[in-house]
Amino acid sequence: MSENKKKIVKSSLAKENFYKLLHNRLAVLGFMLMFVILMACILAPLLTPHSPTDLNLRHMGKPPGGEHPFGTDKLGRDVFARVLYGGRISIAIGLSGALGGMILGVIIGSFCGYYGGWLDAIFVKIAELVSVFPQLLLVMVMRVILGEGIKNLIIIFVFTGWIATFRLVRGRFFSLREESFVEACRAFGIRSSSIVFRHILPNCLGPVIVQLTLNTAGFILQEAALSFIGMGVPSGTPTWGNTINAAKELLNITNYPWLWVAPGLAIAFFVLGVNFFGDGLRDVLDPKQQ
Amino acid sequence: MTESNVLLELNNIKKYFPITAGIFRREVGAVRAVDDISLRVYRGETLGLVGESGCGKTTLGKCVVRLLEPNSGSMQYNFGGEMRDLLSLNAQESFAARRKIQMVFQDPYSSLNPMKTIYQSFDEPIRIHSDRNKEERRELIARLLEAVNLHPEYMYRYPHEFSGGQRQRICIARALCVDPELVVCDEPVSALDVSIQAQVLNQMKDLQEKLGLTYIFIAHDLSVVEYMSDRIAVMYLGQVLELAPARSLYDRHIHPYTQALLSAVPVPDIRAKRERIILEGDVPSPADPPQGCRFHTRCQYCHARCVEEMPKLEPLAADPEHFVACHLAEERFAAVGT
Amino acid sequence: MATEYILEINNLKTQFVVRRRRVVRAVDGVTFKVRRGKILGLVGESGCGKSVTAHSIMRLLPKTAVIPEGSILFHPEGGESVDMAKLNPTGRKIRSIRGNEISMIFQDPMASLNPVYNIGDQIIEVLREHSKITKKEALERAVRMLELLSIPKASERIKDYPHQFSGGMKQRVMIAMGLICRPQLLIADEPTTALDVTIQAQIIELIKEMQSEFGFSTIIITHNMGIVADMADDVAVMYMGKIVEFGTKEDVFLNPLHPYTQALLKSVPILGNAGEDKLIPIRGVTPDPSEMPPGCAFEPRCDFATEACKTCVPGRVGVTDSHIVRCVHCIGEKLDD
Amino acid sequence: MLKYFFKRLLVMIPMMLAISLLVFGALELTPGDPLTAQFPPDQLVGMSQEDLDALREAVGLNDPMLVRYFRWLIAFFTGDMGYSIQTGTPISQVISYLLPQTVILAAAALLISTIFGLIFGIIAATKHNTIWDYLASVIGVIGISMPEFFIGIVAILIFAINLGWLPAQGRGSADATFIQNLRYLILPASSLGLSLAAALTRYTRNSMMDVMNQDYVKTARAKGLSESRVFFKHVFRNALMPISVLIFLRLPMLIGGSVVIEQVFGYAGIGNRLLTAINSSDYQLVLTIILMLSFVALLASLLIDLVTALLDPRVRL
Repeated sequence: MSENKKKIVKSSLAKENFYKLLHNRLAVLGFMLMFVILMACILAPLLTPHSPTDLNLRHMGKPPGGEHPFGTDKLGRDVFARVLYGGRISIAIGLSGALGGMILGVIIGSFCGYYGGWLDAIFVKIAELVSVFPQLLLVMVMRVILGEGIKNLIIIFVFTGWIATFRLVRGRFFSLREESFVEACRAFGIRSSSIVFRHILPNCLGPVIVQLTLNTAGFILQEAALSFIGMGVPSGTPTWGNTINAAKELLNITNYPWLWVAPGLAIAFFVLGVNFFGDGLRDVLDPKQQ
Repeated sequence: MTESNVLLELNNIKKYFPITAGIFRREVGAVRAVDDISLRVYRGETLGLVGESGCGKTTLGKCVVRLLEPNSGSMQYNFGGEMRDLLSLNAQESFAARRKIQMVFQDPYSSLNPMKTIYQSFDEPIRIHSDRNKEERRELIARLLEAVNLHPEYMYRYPHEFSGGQRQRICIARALCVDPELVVCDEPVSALDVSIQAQVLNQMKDLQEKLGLTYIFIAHDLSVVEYMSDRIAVMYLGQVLELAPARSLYDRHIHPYTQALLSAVPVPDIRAKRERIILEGDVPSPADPPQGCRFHTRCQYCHARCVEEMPKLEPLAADPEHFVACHLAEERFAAVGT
Repeated sequence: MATEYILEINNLKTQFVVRRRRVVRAVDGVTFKVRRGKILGLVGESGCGKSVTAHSIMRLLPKTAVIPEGSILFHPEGGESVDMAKLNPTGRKIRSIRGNEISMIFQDPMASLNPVYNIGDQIIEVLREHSKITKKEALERAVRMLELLSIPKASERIKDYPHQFSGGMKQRVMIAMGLICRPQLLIADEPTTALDVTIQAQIIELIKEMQSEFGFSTIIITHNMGIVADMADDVAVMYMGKIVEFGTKEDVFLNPLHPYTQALLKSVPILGNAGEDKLIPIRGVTPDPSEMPPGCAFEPRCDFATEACKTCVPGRVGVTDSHIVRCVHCIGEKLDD
Repeated sequence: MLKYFFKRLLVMIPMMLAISLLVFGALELTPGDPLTAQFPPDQLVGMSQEDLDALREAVGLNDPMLVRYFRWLIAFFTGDMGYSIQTGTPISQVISYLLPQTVILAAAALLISTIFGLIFGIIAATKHNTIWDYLASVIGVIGISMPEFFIGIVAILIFAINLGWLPAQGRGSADATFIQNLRYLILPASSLGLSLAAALTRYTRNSMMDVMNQDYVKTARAKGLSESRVFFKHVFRNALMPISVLIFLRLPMLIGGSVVIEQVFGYAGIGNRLLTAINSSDYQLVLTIILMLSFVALLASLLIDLVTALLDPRVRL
């Protein structure tokens, strides 16, 4: 047959997708933004000699320049250091919340999606309940019960963050389990666990990863908002939200713009980077969703 | 066709899908997809199942492969001379029996896992059903691909690199990788272009000859079914209305539905003078099938008995291989002549 | 002046500009004529360009498509001839033709009706677009049309939504929508492919009946040779963007001259042969439209291919007055493209 | 339609109960004497420990939890929500005074974001693959990447402080008419609605593009309808269904976000009161407000759900 003459090349899906991603300009830009900010946060001690928490009463409220590139706050703390060290915690909270939510969502979603039945019905109702309840209020209820702290914040994010992944994975499982290749597996007598984890799940991972980026971005924004109103991370710990907290007072907005502009932009750029990257990933991994 | 040649015997198979409603998922009815079907499949033959969408042909096929659990009935399978009910096997026997019956699906595009290479898709079933080592498995896969006229090296490729016809041939090869006796083919060519259909159909015929396979061939296209099958069962609303060897079904179709179905098929031959029988209306819903004969709502010969009493699928007095479920079968047979 | 033909397509080319300025020649020099009051069957496999041809006539192509060459001359009865290929695809002129003088019905009746409006609204929408008529009158005409197409209880059902209809009934509604303005030409793009055989037979009979009732001309597009044999007066066989064989039904079915037509007829099972003659499949696959062979498009799959077929694209050859073939092996009068 | 409405309403009741149970459970777990939340503080002053215990028994605080829950729930629905320990005012009064302000803010944000989201989304869809489409999608991503409080601060700086067009803080004087106070709503509502507007722009565009590829749009063109009729009657109407689903999903975020925005703009709504209540450990008030707000979210969701159903005849029956 003529088709046999074609050159035989071993193909790799991962490589193909990687090249497609490289061609997406916004995704590359997003990744660069994300990467630069992330590296700056990780390498904070190399970039600034100051500590984010040390008070320096002789340098209170200094505008940017010289020793303090982003100025100092009213307690004399270096804003640049606070942005870098704060970024570590903010990103860590956002990422771990999103990861935890993803794992929970994937487990529950694949179970419900493959088996269906009453357990599935219950989880769908729970998901509906949690998603109708404004997340911010949920955080407040939790805070009333558990008190403040980074750990509690992450627990809350996981608790609210699994919903989107759950819906997505469940939906994909519902459609994928009807696909003929899954029926073929069942006709061969392949075990359910193998069908779920080795045959169906890999087909959901693209959208799940996209959702992970979306959730990470969303949680970083939420952490900032919560810390901004004093409901998030304890005020002693530097995070992007806590750093921007000073702008709550009207006077500071005009008199000390460097207090909030730098951390605000840091959040915006990082989240923007994550979102651009996530969008690019979606185009590559999940073209149908577009 | 003797008793000992029976490979599979279906007795009173029923498959109902519940219809639920309300918050509490109360059962308000059932779609009677397969409603009391008894059939025999003989070793080495091709049994064609033909009917319009919603007649239950795919459901029946999936019951045979045990992708669906029938609500009632038995499926006796010939395990080397011993007939045993597939539905009452224990877990281990049931697993071993799976390699005897395989399926080829309608849509070649969704039949292969897009994330796995052809090799990966073949490897797992072979591994769990035999004790071949890695090298032997690779060899077997290469042989199977060659058997469907594909280059063995293709096993390292992903499904999206193949055309529809190639994929369907890969699917056929995959079904054969556990060395089955019975292959249920569910509309294997209806998703393919006309010029490709013949390639796949001929391929299937060749493989059947070479490997002594038995096929249950499901399709909505009567001409394709006729080309492939030794015997044909015509289905309507979950039941078999007529079952006969392909030739005699065409020459002496007895059931009014078969007659209408045959006459509705457009034939690419302008010399053929055919009288077309146009059925009125649509197929009734399988959730609420008519009482009595399933076909009476659209039958031009319908009379009082048909409305009340459901006819049984019985052999004709003159031709024991020709089964019809119609109260008028014998009269109509007499009219058609022999 | 009314000619013998209602539609004349000359050397029509429709191209799609895909990413990175690559051009796909979906329709590549198509020429055929539709006789007034007759049915033309346009037959070919998926991707051969038959649907694009139909959409080109109606100018319903996506924005990425261009018609760089060719003419589509429409000769309406009692009106001036128009070259549809030259019209602005969103302009007033083409809109006054669409749905009014030329109607089109599509393959999938399930997807062709808007799910959020009832079918009455959707039918009278055409009427009210093309004539000054009150809503009440329009509804009455719609009901009469539906009754003509034997939809039971038409006056009640006209208020129903598409999802309350079966597939066959939806296709009837589509036909009603297409015929309500009494068009002169009906283009039916695979009107029965999504339907069951017995329903398909109903729709085919219906179109034939309506045609003899109203006397419009029809182009029926299908991949099923059987439907063409059943319905058409003239047949055009299309392969890779070109009409490879054109003639009356008798020409094409009794004396097929192009190897593709011959192969196509031999590769489909015919009911009643009971598998006696083994099917002869066509080798290989249809070429990728962006990597067309330089010569005859069918050459890589053709059993009669010679060196000549590899190099030059065969021109149109008129074997008889009505029978035109694009194959170098056919002897006859050479025609222009 | 009515049947559908009641069905949705029926589904809502267990959800309301579940939320209230959650809130009640939280209330149980918080520190503090529940008595102080049930009586005006001045009545409790000077009571002896025995008197307090007797009172506790009398009002049933020693009853099993479930009994107390239902009593609390009934009291809640009859408007007897207890007292703020911080100020001593009845909670029902606080809510009836402040909740409407927050609802107005959220509704204004919803209105603004829907209008802008739809307009930009439609522009992007009709001019798709042009610079406008590209711009709309990039700006859309930027919009959902900005923290809303940051936008609020920037808006104050530009429009209130530098340009002086709009007030920076507060919600106007109580004597002025609603129309006069509308100026106070513009900045907070726009900041609050921006991310929803961005999300809607993207979603509207994609939803329209989906619909434009449907066969029935081709049918509409084949009927000879003009492009604008095809667009508004056939494309837009059908695209609205998924769009209203997005609004449905984002609504709780809007209500949560109002708490943050009220902080930025010193807007005297219930969110502001909620934060002061949390900081002064006024738990009865905190949880009542939260319960109230989630009911608002639930009701609003029901409303959107009904709109979706109205748009789709398949649900209507």
